[in-house]
Amino acid sequence: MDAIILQILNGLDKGSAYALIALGLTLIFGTLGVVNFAHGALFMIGAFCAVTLNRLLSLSHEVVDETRTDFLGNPLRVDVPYVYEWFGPDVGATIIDWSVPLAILFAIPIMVLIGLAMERGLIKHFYKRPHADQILVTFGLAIVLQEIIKAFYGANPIPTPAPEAFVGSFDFGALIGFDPQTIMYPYWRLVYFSFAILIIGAVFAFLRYTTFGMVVRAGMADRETVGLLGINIDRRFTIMFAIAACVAGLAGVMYTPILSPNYNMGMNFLVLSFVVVVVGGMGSLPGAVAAGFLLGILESFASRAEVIDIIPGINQVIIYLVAIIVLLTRPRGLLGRKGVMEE
Amino acid sequence: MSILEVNNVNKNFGGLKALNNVNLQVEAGTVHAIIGPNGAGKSTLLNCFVGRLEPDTGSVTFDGESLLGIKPFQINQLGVSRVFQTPEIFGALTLIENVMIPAFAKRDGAFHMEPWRSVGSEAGLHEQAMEMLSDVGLDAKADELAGQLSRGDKRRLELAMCLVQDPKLLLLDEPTAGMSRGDTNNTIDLMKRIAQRGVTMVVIEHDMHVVFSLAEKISVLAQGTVIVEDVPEKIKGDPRVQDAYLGGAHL
Amino acid sequence: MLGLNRKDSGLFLLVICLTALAPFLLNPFPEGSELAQFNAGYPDLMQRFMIFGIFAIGFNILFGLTGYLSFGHAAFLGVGSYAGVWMMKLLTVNVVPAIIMSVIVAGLFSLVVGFISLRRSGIYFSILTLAFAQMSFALAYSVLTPITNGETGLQLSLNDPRILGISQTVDGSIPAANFFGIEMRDSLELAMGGWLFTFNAGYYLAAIVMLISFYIAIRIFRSPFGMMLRAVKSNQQRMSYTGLNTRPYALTAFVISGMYAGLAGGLMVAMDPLAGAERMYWTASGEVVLMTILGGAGTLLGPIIGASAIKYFENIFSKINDTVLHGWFSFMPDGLQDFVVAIIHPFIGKGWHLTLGLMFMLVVIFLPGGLMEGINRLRIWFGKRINGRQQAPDHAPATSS
Amino acid sequence: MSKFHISRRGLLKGSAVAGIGLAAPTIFTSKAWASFTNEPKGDSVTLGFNVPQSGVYADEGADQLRALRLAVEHLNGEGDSGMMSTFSSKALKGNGILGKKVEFVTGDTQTKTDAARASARSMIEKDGAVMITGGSSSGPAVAVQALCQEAGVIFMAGLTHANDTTGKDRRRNGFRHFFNSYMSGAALAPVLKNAYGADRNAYYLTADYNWGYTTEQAISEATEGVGWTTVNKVLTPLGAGDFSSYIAPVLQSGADVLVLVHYGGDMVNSLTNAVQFGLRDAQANGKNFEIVVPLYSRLMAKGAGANVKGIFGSTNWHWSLPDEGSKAFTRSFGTKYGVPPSQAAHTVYCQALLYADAVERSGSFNPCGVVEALEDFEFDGLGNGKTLYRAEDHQCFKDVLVVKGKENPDNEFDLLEIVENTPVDQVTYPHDHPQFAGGALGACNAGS
Repeated sequence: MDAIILQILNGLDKGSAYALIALGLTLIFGTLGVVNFAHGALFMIGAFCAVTLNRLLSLSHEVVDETRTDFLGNPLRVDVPYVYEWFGPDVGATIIDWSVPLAILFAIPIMVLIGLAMERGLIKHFYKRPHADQILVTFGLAIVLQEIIKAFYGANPIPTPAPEAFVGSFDFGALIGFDPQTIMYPYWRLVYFSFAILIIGAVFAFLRYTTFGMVVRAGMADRETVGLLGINIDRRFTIMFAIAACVAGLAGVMYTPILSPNYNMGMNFLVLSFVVVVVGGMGSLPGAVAAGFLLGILESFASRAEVIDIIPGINQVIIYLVAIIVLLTRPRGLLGRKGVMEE
Repeated sequence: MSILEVNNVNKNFGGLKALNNVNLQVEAGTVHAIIGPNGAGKSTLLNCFVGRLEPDTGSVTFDGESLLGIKPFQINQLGVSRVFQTPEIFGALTLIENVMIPAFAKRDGAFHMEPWRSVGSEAGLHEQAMEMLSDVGLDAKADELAGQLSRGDKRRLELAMCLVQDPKLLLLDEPTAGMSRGDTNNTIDLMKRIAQRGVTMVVIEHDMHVVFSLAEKISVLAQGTVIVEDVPEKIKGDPRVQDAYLGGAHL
Repeated sequence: MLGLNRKDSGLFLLVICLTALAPFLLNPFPEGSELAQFNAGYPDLMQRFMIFGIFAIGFNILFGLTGYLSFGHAAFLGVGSYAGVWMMKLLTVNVVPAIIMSVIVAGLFSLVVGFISLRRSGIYFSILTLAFAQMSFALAYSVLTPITNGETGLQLSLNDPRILGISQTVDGSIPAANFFGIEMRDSLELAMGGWLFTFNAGYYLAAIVMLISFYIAIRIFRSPFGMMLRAVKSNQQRMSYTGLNTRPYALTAFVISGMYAGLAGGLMVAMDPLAGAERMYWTASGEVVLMTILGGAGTLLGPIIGASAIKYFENIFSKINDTVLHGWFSFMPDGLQDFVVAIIHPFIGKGWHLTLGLMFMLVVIFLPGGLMEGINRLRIWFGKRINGRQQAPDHAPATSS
Repeated sequence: MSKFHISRRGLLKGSAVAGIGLAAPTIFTSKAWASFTNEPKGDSVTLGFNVPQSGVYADEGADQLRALRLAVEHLNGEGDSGMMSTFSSKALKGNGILGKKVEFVTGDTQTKTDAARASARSMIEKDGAVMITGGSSSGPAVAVQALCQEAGVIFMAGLTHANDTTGKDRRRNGFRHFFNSYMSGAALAPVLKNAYGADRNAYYLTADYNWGYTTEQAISEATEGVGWTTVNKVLTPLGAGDFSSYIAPVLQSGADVLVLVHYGGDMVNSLTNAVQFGLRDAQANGKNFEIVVPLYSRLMAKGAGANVKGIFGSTNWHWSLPDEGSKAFTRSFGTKYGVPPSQAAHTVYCQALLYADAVERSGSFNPCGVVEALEDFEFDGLGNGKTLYRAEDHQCFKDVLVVKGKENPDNEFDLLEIVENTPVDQVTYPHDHPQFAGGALGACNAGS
């Protein structure tokens, strides 16, 4: 029993990331009808927003420390961050320590700007083009974004730890009456899961309770009619794209303590996120979220040693296997609508 | 002798009864029109003939064979061709290719693969297709892409695609909808010529001018049921028909 | 010629000439000159042009004609490669049985995958093929290591139990892949002035196979069957109401393209007897999609051009390092030289992916029909310039050739 | 005036040659123009540096390129000559190799076997390279090694740690300076026993590919040899990203040591995950829970940040080694590039020097001569103490470093501290040891 709870918990945070990326993907697809292969890159850029802020906050000037030596035996030049001088070492250290949560504020404007620029500058011209062209051009963009990040940050993962306060894990098992130390769950993953729920909730509430959201939903159902009503649906869709970019970016920001970001992380998530979107049903927001968590949890279960012993390699293929089964039994995914993306 | 027999066909969509015990006999070699107000179930009925929909109960037989439980392409291979309300053509192909494809389907069956044969060597079929195009007045555009045609031209092309198969039964779903008066008259002439060849036709049509110039028998469908079936002269004065249409106008 | 019409014969002859003369055409710069960096006339790359040309031609039969976008075709290439290496390990190092086996195994595998995946269309089909290919990759990389040798890749060894042949040569080497005695790595070299041209046996075998594949593709394009495949792309609904069963048409196209992929895989191991799992990874499937679209999907020549363009980039641009760059601009004053190198550097050498990405974007944005569209536009433009006043410009649409 | 000659890469035999010969009987001479593949004819010789420039190991590849550039400088007599001054063999004179100026071409392996081979083939076929070196993982290394064997050039392996490279996939034309999985196990086991005791239960998370298998086998056999028990071995997919679902069950398994058989990004992530799940602070079986990382790399340790502190592993070389060779190399590299060299950089630098030296000693670039010169060659002064290139499997035998993550680093490069310099005898094994069985070197191949 405790093992089951443990694997469900472990599936949640990966599922959260899948769900957030898939949510943005399906939002873009549903509103704009565009298959965005650059969405994984947006997730990656979000993660690098956190890295960048961390670097910005740690901007330093060199002070020569005569007492110590560097690897060549010269006097060591120590980097002293400017924030230490402005706010004192203690406050300064805390600010740098909290750079990942702070990066949320930093990432929002950046992701919105990138989203707007992408939509206006590129995606807009591809509404009427075949999906294959959309895939190709966004894939090209993803490569370009990736390479730019690689040129600045290198290819190795960059550690971006969570604030000191969230380091370590809490004993979830003891909380619900199991033996101590059986179900441990890191604090940051709890934060990530809560954050994901919050974002998902906010997106749904936004779509459900604002006029803006209602128009967008109507547009997703029938773009032409809404256009005929004299509503400038394009403007709203542009904003939706920015929101989707923002969701992916924030998912990336908060994921950095779990997975040290490298330039390639977006591609790894992209393919799986597409599978998630399709399993959930193209254009279905609840489908994307449900499928994200479902696949995250299934993947977690498939990686139990006991399961691998029975079916070797199942942990490698579980997501794809589930995708095939779902698509063959439910032609349009779990919650998909008829006629979407079948031409 | 009736070539198409429809017996007690029922079809429900959720709670809505789209077809309610429909019975219909189409005599071979005649033009049979189905008319009725919007939402009467005309297109639903037609869809049950070509395998697009499966009736909940009842039977549809064509030339003694049941049309239920088999796929659209099998129904076509039995000799049933259909013209759609919105033209269904191969937009990315040229007109001549559009007409040659059904000709191949007629000659070679539902699946045939001889990749070493070239289209260019099929002079006979090509000629047949060109004739058909000139029949519908599109021969001048034979090498243009079908997707670029006007709506009226597309419809005529679709008709040519059906006719080249020399079908035993031709189903037409509002063949003149959206056409100008002149085009409509041309189409009526064309269909008369087709009828003279002995092709059985089932026509769904709103334009009474078309219906009364062509049909030898008319079934009136209202709320999923055939309320009257008779020769055109009798239909014109039937109070039930007027009722149905007036009722339909309110819908 | 060979049952082709005049235009197709001309095209085919052109391709024959280009492939036959490739060792000259691809080595335009003399050895040792600064520009020799851009020469592509060495066996490995020329073989790759042919092999990936075949892969893309086959993919185009599926995607270009029927419009089904498979994201898993690399799996067939990979499976074909493994089958080929196993034939060479177990039967003979003659490449013919290996290539035949590759085609058969890839064909069977594509039949299974296609039969299941074609139950869905659109992106659902794409995801199904992607899922199959990713599963193949993941399993080949890990669990199936006894068959595939996992990450290292399956290769020949000194103790292969070769039934028709020897495990090792007298001097203790692994026998080389050959075509009835002609070793694939044998080359003739021709030095003329500063130029060096290499005529490689493997390349010419690959070229002949590519030409046959290309010829078959032309025949398919021009056949009623090919017309049916284009009909599948255009309007499946109309097709079935016209009495045509769309599923077997799509499945046949899928299997044919799968066999082309297997052929490419078989040739790959014939040229270089090693099969790695990465060639089944989804990016490899994506690459053939890119090749086809870059060149021009649905055109005959496009896929070959696209395949060659991408392979040229991958192999030539990635090798330009900053030492080379400094060499090029050594005539400049130091500061300027550093500046120019710094500007160009991100785009070449280790940054070649960046250039590739930009190139995709530019082509898709400005040439939706791929490079073939660019070529056709140029042809029309030149045609106008040449014909000039003598005759009215030819307004016939640039039909795909 | 044109000059024609028969391929230096192999003669077309039989009828094909006859056919072409008839067509143009005068243009071919039968003179054996070259006696081996890519024999350098001019006043320079070209080496091929085949390193990952894209993909997850791109940074290691970049570091290797730096070291190789440095090696070329030193060989050509530029710069401060680095380890050439400490190298026990004095055959190299700083005037290139055999008086020929050393030039190089670079290529991108992309850490894929196919791409690595394509890149190596183009170096051999297009650029005329006589030796290929570089690389940062075993799959490509084995593949390129086999290619070089077929083509008749020398392969000086870069960073490749799997046993197979000099085990079942060994080749006569290929040489490995880097240590291997077996040596990691042999060096680590005694240190682990001393630090954590003989009564330990180990849980393995293993990267699901060849290197993972051989390393897991090597470590588990070695630790079982000192009394440890293996509780479980779980294979994890390459690039899994988040390892939490593999790590979470560890604490319930009854294990008290977790061995992470991961390298590169996977190592960074799995270690980070393990620390996040509190494994390092946990208690199991009444003992402190411990984590072991068999193969360490400083570049990777940097990625894992503070998580590496106190964690044991092995490494081929570290810049803080006190011997003269290491100091010279670190000084030379650090002065030029501002950062200390990584083990990946060190091993390819050594390989380049060893190759050049072997050519000098044999007096020819002929690969068969080079092979002879390298086999059973004993040397010193390249940072790892006295080293032997064993003839039977072309593996270098030298001391192995056991390191652990430093608690209080002095600077950003000072991440690992050397715990023990395991003497070579302790890590030596017979060349037909079961972990290396099934391979044969075959004959050397000089090409044409």
